[in-house]
Amino acid sequence: ADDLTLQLKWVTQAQFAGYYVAKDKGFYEAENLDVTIKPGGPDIAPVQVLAGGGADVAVEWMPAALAAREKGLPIVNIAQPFKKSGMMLTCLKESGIKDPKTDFKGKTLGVWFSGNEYPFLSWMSHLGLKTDGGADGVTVLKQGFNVDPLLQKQAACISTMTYNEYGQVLDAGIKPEDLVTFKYDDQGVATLEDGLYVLEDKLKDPAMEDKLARFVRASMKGWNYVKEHPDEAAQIVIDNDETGAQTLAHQQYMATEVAKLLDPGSGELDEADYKRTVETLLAGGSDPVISKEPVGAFTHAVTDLAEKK
Amino acid sequence: MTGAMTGAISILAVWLGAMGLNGWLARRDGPLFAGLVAAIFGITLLILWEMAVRIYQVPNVILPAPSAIWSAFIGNLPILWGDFVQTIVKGALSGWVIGALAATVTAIAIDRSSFLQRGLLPIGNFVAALPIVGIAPILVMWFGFDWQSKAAVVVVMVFFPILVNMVAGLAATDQLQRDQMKTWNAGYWQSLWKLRLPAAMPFLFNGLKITTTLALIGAIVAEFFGSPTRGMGFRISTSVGQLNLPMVWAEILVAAIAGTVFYGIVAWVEKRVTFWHPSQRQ
Amino acid sequence: MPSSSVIDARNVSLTFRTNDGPVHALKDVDLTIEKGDFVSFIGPSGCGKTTFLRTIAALETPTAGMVYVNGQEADEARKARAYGYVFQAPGLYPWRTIAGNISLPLEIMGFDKPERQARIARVLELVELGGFAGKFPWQLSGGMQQRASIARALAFDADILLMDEPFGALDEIVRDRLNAAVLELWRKTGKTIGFVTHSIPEAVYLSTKIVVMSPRPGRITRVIESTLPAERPLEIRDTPEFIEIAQQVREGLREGHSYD
Amino acid sequence: MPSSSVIDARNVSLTFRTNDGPVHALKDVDLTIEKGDFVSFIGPSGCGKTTFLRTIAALETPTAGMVYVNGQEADEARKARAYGYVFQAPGLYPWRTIAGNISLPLEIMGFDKPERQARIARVLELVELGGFAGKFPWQLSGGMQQRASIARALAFDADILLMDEPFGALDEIVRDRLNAAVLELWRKTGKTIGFVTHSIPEAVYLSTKIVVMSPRPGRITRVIESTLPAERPLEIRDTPEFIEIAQQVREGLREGHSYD
Amino acid sequence: MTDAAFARPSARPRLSLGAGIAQKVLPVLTVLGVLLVIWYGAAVALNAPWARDQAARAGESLSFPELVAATMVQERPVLPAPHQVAKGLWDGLAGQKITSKKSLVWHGWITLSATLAGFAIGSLAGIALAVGILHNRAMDKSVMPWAVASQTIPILAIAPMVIVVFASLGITGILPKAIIAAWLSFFPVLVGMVKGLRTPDRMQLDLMHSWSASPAQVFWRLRLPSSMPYLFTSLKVAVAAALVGTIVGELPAGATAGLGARLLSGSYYGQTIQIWSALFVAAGLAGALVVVIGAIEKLTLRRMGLAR
Ligand SMILES: Nc1ncnc2c1ncn2[C@@H]1O[C@H](COP(=O)(O)OP(=O)(O)OP(=O)(O)O)[C@@H](O)[C@H]1O
Ligand SMILES: Nc1ncnc2c1ncn2[C@@H]1O[C@H](COP(=O)(O)OP(=O)(O)OP(=O)(O)O)[C@@H](O)[C@H]1O
Ligand SMILES: Cc1ncc(C[n+]2csc(CCO)c2C)c(N)n1
Ligand SMILES: [Mg+2]
Ligand SMILES: [Mg+2]
Repeated sequence: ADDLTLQLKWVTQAQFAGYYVAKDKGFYEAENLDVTIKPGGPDIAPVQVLAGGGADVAVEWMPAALAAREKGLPIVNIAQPFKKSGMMLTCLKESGIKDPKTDFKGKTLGVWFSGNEYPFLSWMSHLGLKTDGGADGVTVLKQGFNVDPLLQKQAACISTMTYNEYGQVLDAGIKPEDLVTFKYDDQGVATLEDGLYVLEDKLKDPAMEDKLARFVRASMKGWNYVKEHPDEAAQIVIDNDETGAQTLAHQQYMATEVAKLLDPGSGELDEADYKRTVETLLAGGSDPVISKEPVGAFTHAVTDLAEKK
Repeated sequence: MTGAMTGAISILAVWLGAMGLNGWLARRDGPLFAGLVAAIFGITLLILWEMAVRIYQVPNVILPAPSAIWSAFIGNLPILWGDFVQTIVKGALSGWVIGALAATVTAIAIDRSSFLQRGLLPIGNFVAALPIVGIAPILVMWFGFDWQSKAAVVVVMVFFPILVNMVAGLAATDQLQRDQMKTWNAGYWQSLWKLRLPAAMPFLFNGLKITTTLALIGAIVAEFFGSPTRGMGFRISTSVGQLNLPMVWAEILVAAIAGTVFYGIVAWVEKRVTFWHPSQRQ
Repeated sequence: MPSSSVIDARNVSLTFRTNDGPVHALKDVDLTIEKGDFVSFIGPSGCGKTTFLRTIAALETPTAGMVYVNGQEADEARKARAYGYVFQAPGLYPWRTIAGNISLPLEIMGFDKPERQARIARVLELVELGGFAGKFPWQLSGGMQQRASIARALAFDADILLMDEPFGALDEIVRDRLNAAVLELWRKTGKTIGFVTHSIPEAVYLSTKIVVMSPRPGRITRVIESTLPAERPLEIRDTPEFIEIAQQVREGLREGHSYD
Repeated sequence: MPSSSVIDARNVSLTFRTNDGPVHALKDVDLTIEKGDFVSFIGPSGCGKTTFLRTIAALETPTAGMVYVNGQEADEARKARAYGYVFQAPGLYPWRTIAGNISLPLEIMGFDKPERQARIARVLELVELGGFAGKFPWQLSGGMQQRASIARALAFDADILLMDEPFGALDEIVRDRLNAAVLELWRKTGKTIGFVTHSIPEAVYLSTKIVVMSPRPGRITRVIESTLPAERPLEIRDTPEFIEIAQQVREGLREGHSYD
Repeated sequence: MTDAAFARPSARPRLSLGAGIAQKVLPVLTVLGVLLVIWYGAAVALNAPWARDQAARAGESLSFPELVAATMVQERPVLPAPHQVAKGLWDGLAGQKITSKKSLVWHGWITLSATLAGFAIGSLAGIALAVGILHNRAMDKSVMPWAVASQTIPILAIAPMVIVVFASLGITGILPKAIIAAWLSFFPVLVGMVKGLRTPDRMQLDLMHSWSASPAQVFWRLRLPSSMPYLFTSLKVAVAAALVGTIVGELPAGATAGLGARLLSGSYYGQTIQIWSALFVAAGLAGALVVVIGAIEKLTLRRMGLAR
């Protein structure tokens, strides 16, 4: 079988259920692939791992990928299983925030950094809010790994994913009616999240291209399975979690929520979504995430090939 | 002959040349030469690094060349300065001072009472051995996002090494000296102040020197677990995410310079304070 | 019941436990020393002189018997700072200059600064180390270190002075002068002095009472009372009386060595 | 050009730099010692005896002048393990037993185990420490430590023996016996010995040559050749010849002390 | 040192074995008791705001006993109460098969093995460098500043890169973690040993010199023995550092297994009890390692006749 290594963006969780299912259910094997899945972590930059040769394919968010491309690292999107953005800002109702346009000023907001801050920064520049802590802007906190800042009221709002941190906030005992949420999707600043990326020169090799096509095909099969059997998928994730820290309930929640973001098709990148992402990122005001329209940042070649057979 | 081979050979040649020069220089005397030897050693490493990056075309996002790091350093001085103040001056230094004082006082308390010695030391060992990566999130939760939580992490980190050294140091007097104190019927505080503390100084400084660098690491690492949008740890993790590796290394450079200076100052003070110790008299 | 003597050792025994069996350093030692006595201890190396002096100073606790000093238990007397002690090794603190070393017990006993300086100057003069106040111990010769440590014990003027071979490392001439100085001090101040030495003439010249010890286990074999007058010029050493006492001491010592 | 003498010091000066100015420990010292000489150094405390002995042993480097040992530079001779050295303080290693301490130089010089054990037993007997092989230094009295350190220097049988006040802490009787033993050793083996002492009788009794030194700066004021025969019973100390030489030494010493 | 040879421990009677143990355990228990009380107090104080908030959201108000009770049983407390941690520990240590991924024994073992490997590499490197500094003037003058600089590199920042670089060289598993552990632990040993090896005083060195001992002999027979007190204090600091290094190395290693991964994943999901349990196991490991080294120290020093 052909070896292939996949670098995840984050730790083993249902966010990546499609890949674990494909591996566990033998979808990869059926495509004559032997896939190694490497979990990520807070300080793993998946594209860096790609550049270092530690993996063949990486799961990454598009803003970070495009930024890396502009830095001179030629990575290319080969498939985009996630169609919708799951990111949102979750605020306590008692903070009095109702409308982003007027109420953020002077508030403390929790944000993920390490390459995940781009969507937030674009949004703020859309709103015309400064992020340097001055009185006429917002105070930004580098948010740690969890939702504590909200629970401890160290921040008025924190970044959450619909499928993960939001659930944790609810789990912690806060009722949805005590919360106000702003989805990036609804604010018109959505950027594409978990896509599959490879180094550009890999695509030049037809054998590799074929291997990638088989990989994408099997992965999408996995994702479709997740959509239909979220609970089973959650169990598979639990089985693959070496830390033994995940709880089945939370992974089931996550699998269900993730399913809502999926593009059920071939995994082909929708150019309109891509355009919207690029525009959002380019419109970053004085400090845009990327400064010029990227070229060749994605390809349909792999998904096309995957659909052929 | 392949490019890689010639590359390896030229790198080796530079290394051997520099080390030869150093060996020769080291045999001369004088502080000037001492500085020179250290400098040549470092410069050689930098040249080798630059050569390796260029010859093997290491991608910038894996390992940037020293020249790229230097230009990032020069180009971002105001940011670097702000980060330095936030992390090192506010976080590391204040935490180190508090931690060192706390450890010294605890060591004395432990030493004073054999009950505490038998009760606190094992538990102290245990508590102080809590790894920072574990306590940092908790301390951030308790002390907030700003530098106070970083200082708290530093306190916990430097406490144990200084405590261990100080306890050993307080026990480092010899019987004759203690007998003398006894014949003068020196009070506890007198013999502490006039005999045990001076005798403990070489050990204390051992601990202080080790912890200078620990303090920096602690303050920087704690920022990974939540911070305002400035500070060296914040900048490093953000820049890694942005694949701005030269900036990462510029921050590391700042840390290295600060750490070396910090260590140097402590070592200098040690020389003044423990001038009488045989290790300083050679 | 404690007596009125300054030092009263009753049936003192002391056994050290070591990795290869017990060492009986002292066995049934009885001795009284009256106020103003100058007592020398003499005996073969390893016979227990240092141990006995340490026991008087409450630095060792006897395994049997009792020592009273000034009518109190020895440890009480130590706490009352009843004595100055010169150890067999100089034991100077390396981080203090010579003056600083002499100053140390004075600081501990709460003398004020001018007083300390006056005393330091005086005792340094006495042991002929005038110019060395500012030197560190490792910059002094062995004999000079020994003298510095004597100066330290003299500086705070205790009523009892215990000295363990204080002049061992000194040349004859300095030694003569220091002998005379100690004798002078003793006569003027009426101190009680316990003095370990290996020199028979020194013991005879200085003492009112010479205690001869023998080893394994350490015990007192003879106590020789000196008949010499309190006023003793150096020439006294050539008188028949002196030579007679010295002869007694020598005999006592021989007996002690008889075990081999 | 090095001479054929065993030790040849030419114009040796040595100045220590200290925190408060230079100390001139030796100034223009000239001395030759022939093979088989037994040379004693005597002089007031702090006059530079130890420093001079250390210079001969290449433990100090003179600031001016040269020392030749066995026709080589002193440091070469040191490397050739030309001498055994007894320091003024015992300097035993606290983590080794007495036997272990004596064994140390033997190990370093590569003696095999049975040989080491034989030598250790022999020298311990010589210094009368037979039963103490297994004890640690701090379990011995001061004098016993000093004897152990002498045993250590004797164990490896160097041709030159440098001893810095080896018998300072010993009682007269042991001292007499050890004096006799050293003399015996010297006569039998023809070693060259440099010996620092403060005792005039000891110097006269042992030496073929007595070097009297005076302090600040340390220099040699007299060199007295002994006319006593090589064979010296203890009673020789009562002969007029002996007393005459002792008198000369005493005068030399007085001169040295004349500075004050 | 010169005078140390004259020093003598006085003849003080030894304690009987039983009394000795009682003397050891009692103080520990007392201090533990005090700590527990403080801990419970802190747990109540820190967890109270959340309990009050929850009650307020539900429109209730809590009496003090109710409040205390509420602070003891939260699922994600700010500070878990001791019995919660104890339960977490018990579940993790004894409640699982030790091969289970939920077993703290399993994670602890993974961390311990990397720690020991790193500690061994690190302390050997530290000693080797110290020896080099002692015997080679070029090293004496050049190594120390760079060793210091090396320690100021924030290891957590470059650990991912180290792992990436090693992975691209095909080195995975325990070794990268062990190297990070070694990186942190060599420094205390280096500093301590440089000091310790320079501790012998002039007379002791002169003796060696007078015997024309080779540098190796001076090292083995004088410098090394007299550096022992320094060595052991350094080693104690170094094992603790090695453990920290391993845990740091486990974070970016893809957070798969080990106490570090456990801590981190506990963090992601705000499971304070899991964090604290892992933390206690880690601290227990470090504590045990320190105790083991302490015991070796006692044994060695006693055999050397140096222990008092
Ligand atoms: N390391 C040193 N630094 C500074 N001065 C020193 C040092 N060693 C010795 N001296 C000085 O050199 C002089 C000679 O010292 P040395 O030890 O040779 O005397 P000595 O004749 O052996 O005396 P003693 O009989 O008391 O042992 C003294 O004044 C001493 O203070
Ligand atoms: N701490 C100790 N542990 C074991 N034995 C000891 C200890 N201290 C002394 N001894 C032993 O006790 C005996 C008496 O020792 P002490 O020091 O009193 O002799 P000393 O008469 O002062 O001899 P010197 O004239 O040589 O100084 C010796 O045999 C010695 O070995
Ligand atoms: C410190 C830190 N926190 C969050 C993220 C962002 N992130 C990456 S994947 C993912 C999915 C859901 O958990 C999220 C939120 C990060 N990179 N680093
Ligand atoms: Mg004695
Ligand atoms: Mg001398």
